[in-house]
Amino acid sequence: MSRDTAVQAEPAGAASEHGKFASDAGVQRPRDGGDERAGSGAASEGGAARASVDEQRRLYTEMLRIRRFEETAARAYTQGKISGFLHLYIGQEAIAVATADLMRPGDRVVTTYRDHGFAIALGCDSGACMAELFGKATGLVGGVGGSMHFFARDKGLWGGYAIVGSHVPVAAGHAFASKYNQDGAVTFCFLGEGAMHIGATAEGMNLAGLWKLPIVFVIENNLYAMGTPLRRQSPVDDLTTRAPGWALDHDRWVVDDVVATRNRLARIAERARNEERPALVELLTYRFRGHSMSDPGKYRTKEEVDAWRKTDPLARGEAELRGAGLSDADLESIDAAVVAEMDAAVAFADASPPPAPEHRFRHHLVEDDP
Amino acid sequence: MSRDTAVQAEPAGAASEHGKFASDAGVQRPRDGGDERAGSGAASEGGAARASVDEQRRLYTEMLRIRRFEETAARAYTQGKISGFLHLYIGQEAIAVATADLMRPGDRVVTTYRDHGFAIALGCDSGACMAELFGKATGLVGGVGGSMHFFARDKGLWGGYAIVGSHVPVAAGHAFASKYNQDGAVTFCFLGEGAMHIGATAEGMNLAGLWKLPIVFVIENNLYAMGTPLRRQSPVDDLTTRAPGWALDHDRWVVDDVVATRNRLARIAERARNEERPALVELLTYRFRGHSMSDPGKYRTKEEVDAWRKTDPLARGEAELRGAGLSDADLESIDAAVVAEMDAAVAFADASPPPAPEHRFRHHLVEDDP
Amino acid sequence: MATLQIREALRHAIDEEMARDERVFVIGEEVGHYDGAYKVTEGLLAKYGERRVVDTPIAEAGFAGVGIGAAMAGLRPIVEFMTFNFSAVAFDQILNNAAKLRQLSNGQFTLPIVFRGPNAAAHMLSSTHSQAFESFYCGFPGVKVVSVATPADAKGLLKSAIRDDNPIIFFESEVMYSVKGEVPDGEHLIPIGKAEIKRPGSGVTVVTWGQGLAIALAAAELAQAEGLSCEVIDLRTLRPLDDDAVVASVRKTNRCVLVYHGWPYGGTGAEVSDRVMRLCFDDLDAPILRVCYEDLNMPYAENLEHLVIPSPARALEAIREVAYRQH
Amino acid sequence: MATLQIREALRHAIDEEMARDERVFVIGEEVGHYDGAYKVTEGLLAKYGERRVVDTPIAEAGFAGVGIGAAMAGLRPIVEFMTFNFSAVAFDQILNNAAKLRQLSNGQFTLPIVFRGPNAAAHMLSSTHSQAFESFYCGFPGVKVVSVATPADAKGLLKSAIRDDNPIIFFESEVMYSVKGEVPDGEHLIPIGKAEIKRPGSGVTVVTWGQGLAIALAAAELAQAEGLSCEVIDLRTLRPLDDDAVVASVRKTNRCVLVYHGWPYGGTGAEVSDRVMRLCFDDLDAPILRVCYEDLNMPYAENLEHLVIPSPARALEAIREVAYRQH
Ligand SMILES: Cc1ncc(C[n+]2csc(CCOP(=O)(O)OP(=O)(O)O)c2C)c(N)n1
Ligand SMILES: Cc1ncc(C[n+]2csc(CCOP(=O)(O)OP(=O)(O)O)c2C)c(N)n1
Ligand SMILES: [Mg+2]
Ligand SMILES: [Mg+2]
Repeated sequence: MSRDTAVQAEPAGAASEHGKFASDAGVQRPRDGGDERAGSGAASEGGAARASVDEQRRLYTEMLRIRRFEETAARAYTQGKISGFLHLYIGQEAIAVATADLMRPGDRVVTTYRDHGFAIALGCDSGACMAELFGKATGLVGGVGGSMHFFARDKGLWGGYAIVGSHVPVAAGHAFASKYNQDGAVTFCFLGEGAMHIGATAEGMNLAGLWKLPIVFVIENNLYAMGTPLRRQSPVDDLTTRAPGWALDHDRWVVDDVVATRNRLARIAERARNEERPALVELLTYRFRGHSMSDPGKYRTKEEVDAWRKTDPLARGEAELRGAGLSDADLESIDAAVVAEMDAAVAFADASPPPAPEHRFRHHLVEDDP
Repeated sequence: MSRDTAVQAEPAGAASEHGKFASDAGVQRPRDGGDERAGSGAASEGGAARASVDEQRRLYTEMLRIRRFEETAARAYTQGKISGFLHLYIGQEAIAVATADLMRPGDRVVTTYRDHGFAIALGCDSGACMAELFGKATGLVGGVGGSMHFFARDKGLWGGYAIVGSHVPVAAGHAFASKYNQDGAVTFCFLGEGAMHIGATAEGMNLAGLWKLPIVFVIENNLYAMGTPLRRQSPVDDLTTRAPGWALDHDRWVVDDVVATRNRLARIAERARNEERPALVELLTYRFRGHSMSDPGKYRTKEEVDAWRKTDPLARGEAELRGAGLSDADLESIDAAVVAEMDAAVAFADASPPPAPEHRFRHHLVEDDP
Repeated sequence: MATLQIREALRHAIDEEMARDERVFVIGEEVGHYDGAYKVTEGLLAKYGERRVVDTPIAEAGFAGVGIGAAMAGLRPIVEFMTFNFSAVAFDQILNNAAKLRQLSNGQFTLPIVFRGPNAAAHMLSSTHSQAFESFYCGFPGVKVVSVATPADAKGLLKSAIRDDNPIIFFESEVMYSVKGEVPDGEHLIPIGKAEIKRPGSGVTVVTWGQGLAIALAAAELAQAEGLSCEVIDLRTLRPLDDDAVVASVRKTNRCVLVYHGWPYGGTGAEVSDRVMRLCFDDLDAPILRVCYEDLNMPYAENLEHLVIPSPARALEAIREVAYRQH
Repeated sequence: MATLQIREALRHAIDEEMARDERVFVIGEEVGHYDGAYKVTEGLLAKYGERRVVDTPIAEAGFAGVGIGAAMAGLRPIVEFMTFNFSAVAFDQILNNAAKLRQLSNGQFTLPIVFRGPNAAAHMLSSTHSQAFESFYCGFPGVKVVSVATPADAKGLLKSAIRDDNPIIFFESEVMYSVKGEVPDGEHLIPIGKAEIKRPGSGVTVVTWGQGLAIALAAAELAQAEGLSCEVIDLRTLRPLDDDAVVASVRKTNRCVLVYHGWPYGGTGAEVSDRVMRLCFDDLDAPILRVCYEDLNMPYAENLEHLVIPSPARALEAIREVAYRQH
């Protein structure tokens, strides 16, 4: 299914009922099955069934690449090859993959410190990504940024930002420039649900709504900000209740399917691009690891984690490929290639030199550059 | 009518229809007559008719005291007796008077730099207020704060603040302390509609909603932030559309009547006090003068100003007193007393000494005090 | 040479650069329809339209961030803070985004952005509205900081700032917008990073900037009447500092006084003092003295405000002291 | 004497003061259910409950403001910033509310509030998470600023800070929370405003604070091996500065080096330098030198980070230089 194919989900902006998304029970989990509205809409629009097997395989492989990259990085972290903060994207991969797949040339992604997944999905070299984590000269940003600050302008990755919420006005600025230049680009600004309660976010969203900027704000609601569940962050469970106050289109679903998520998000993006309708989208998702490597995640029950494993889009992708006829061997060979890629990434990062000492003086001011 | 009498307006939180309040026409004006919803509700609940003549006279006199105080200050400003910024409250008096009248002992008002009206309404000595504007030792805060920073703790005035929005979390902190101490007090936090788009406001309101603090946020929507009309501040005309996102009760009306405004606000306050229901109230009002003394207000048409004069609660108060049988002479004698008070305030301020030079060292740290 | 107010000089700079480069735009509160809170941008909306003269709501972090994002995308924003006091709510945007994104992105993004507006005390605005912010913004790498005190400098340095590819913090003053002076005709650019001797002298070096200049010049005049010659150096750029200009003067005079609007603890004043101490250690005949705000929140009352803000008399005292003149 | 980690010493201070005074409460991100991002507040929620150990959303301006408002109402908040880097978004609340409301209200309101958390570089957190904020917060009146480097100081000064009726900015360090040391038993209070000689010596005065202390002590050890005796003074309180302690030492040694985590331009380091220059002008035999961060955004890569952060070797060099020792 090409990214241009019309999709049939109900209109975004009307989809959300502002209902409670069971988070008040103490255990945060996806709404009990049966309610299609709560899911990506895969079933209602035929979802994955409308993607070709090739496409499914491609998207599945992309998600798997992220997962394996993250697992590999986690291992390297415990081996002491990576330091500082390392925030893994495991469980949320479908969002980056869906976004990368629907983006048009010139579109931009702005995201948080949880940024590796976007880099991989957008086509950054996994070796350069790993080398960045290792603090090497060959890293995506030369070893000066580390995990939280991946930038790849040519791939559309306009950066990973580490002060919660502060990137939201900056992303609005990217969209402002698009409107100023009439360049037709859409900016996708990702933020955690924890970033919905800080001032910069509110300011950026109001400006986007006021100026009708070509931007889609996507909340990756993984239900926790570090150890703080949504119910201790905000008195509302449905964060799209804030959209009308800024005149933003809105939509909200559980990310259980990469194809449906892509399609539903694509339509919202095209309205932002063509109809001056910026949007706020809330994607319910889950991170299977702790907030960062130092977080044991004791604030969650095994029960809760297991409930979310059932809707893991990667597992679903695998099941669908099997359903479409792929064998164990087929899947193993996909995985083997991905694992080999990540092994090579580590080897590359290991073999790379650290930044030259003079590199620390570079890039502060333009005149610092040689 | 005592402040305890139940009022019959429709429930706050349900009253607002999030309708457009004609501001997209270029001319900002009250909704054309006939729609009671848009007004304070005076007609629907019997309004002023249910206040005794004594009470009406008292509230009218309070409003008049503020107006005359402001006019007197404006004159003193042009005479060079007052300097810095001077933001007048002319047109908005009913809000301060209504609030002061419904407050219970221990309740607090936190407001902006447009703060004289609250000081007068809360019973601060008009001489001390004028002396503050004159920068005198006898001023409300000893001449160190000036127009923008009136404080009178014993009267419930917990301050005038001059960084837009920054007082909103502080006011939430006052309410937090009330909840912590179970002191039964309500904090009334006033802000301009221009303060609804800055981060601190959003943060403070979310915290208040999250923690169910005993606070009522009151937007004094006078349609302009300096020269910027609401339509260039925000994509929504009804700012209470933001309340659901923070789980705040909400209500919204045109302030054309002091009694009705008091009654409607009182009920909201009691819910904040007794039922853990913080609220966001939007009061449509108008300032007849410029933003501050240096603003000629060229961004408004005479037409628009005239339209608002028709709903000036002070004029309405006067008309109702006449209707209740007060003569020209009665009204003139009220005014004469008020004018005399303000003349005395000026005389007091004139005669007062400037702060002692050492006073500038005081009150930074507790050990600075003698 | 035309005689212009500082406000006009600034306006001409913006106007010329907007005419020259389509990517330059102005954004801030009241910059457009209101023609600027202090009329610096007067007439620009009429000339360039809403696309390039952008009124904002009160949301300093928001519109500073929008400026930063727009700069990353290749535009050249001029962000007006109505006064720098209000930049306190945008502090994070300047510290963590404007000053860092070029380095964090390893040079992938460049941020040609100017943050400008009036700074420090005006007249009787009390403590939240009377603060000098250069000491905060000079304190970290990744930005340049400019402070202007004459119409010619205002125009020449603002034009250079707009053309500079780095984030620039550009300080003006409410009470100086109407100050008049000659401004060279035609293309007038002053390089960032160069101090200027505003009054040559031989006895005491007086280093100053911004609102300090008028005080320093007045004090120099008073000193001259007492037979004490002062060399007044206007730093103009506060980061990077023009060490050479200051050092050359102090090597000659062996004495140094600083005169500026701002708090005494740390900041730009202490930095200049430290550098002079270090670079001219063997040349100094007296301790370096700083004449600035008293270490107090600015009071509203006029008599108190006058005591807190440095005066020519206080500057003269310091000049006498470093020259070991008793009076 | 008990041997405690700094994190434990801080926790004991908070615990004792919460037990002593019902008005004391803790507020911040992850302070309660998560037991503190760095476990300083571990166990306090269990002991004192949600009323007095308050988890917040990510809203530093919001909860700093709530703390300020609560303090005005008579409570005694301890506001934790997960790290001081995140206080950048609350800068206005500290500058314009915490530091000013007592004076603006002419003493009607008093603000007994502590803002605390780790400060400056930890390890490989790159530029937005490796900043030393004391230079910003020391720069204005209305607050006191404390920085602790040992368990005993951590406990004694935090207890004093909580009992102090003024707004206090209290700096700790991520990389020092596990540092152990002896802490006196029983009621242990250290007065705010007093520096301490952490190593007596005679040849060079080394002034330091916070993470600088370990570097300074290591450098003093290296210098001793070369026959150079250093007196290491830990300022502990950065505002107000204990001039007397520093001056007394420099009058004796005639030489001064500063060692600290923080940028070189301005700030606390330049302020100390300026005061020593002024107050010990005739005593100084060499320029005062400062050993601190290079004037750069902190890079992630370990080798680069090591170059930017001051090391004992760099401190030793400066010590040699002020002692005019060639190597
Ligand atoms: C202003 C600010 N405050 C605190 C932090 C520390 N911090 C980093 S990530 C995080 C949690 C963010 O949660 P959320 O927005 O939900 O994103 P997630 O990590 O779940 O993807 C916190 C508190 C920060 N980086 N910036
Ligand atoms: C953070 C901040 N930005 C800008 C200003 C300058 N300023 C003072 S009042 C004002 C307009 C406020 O409008 P509104 O909130 O509607 O209140 P009103 O004056 O109409 O009562 C502005 C822009 C300020 N004081 N603080
Ligand atoms: Mg989250
Ligand atoms: Mg207004």
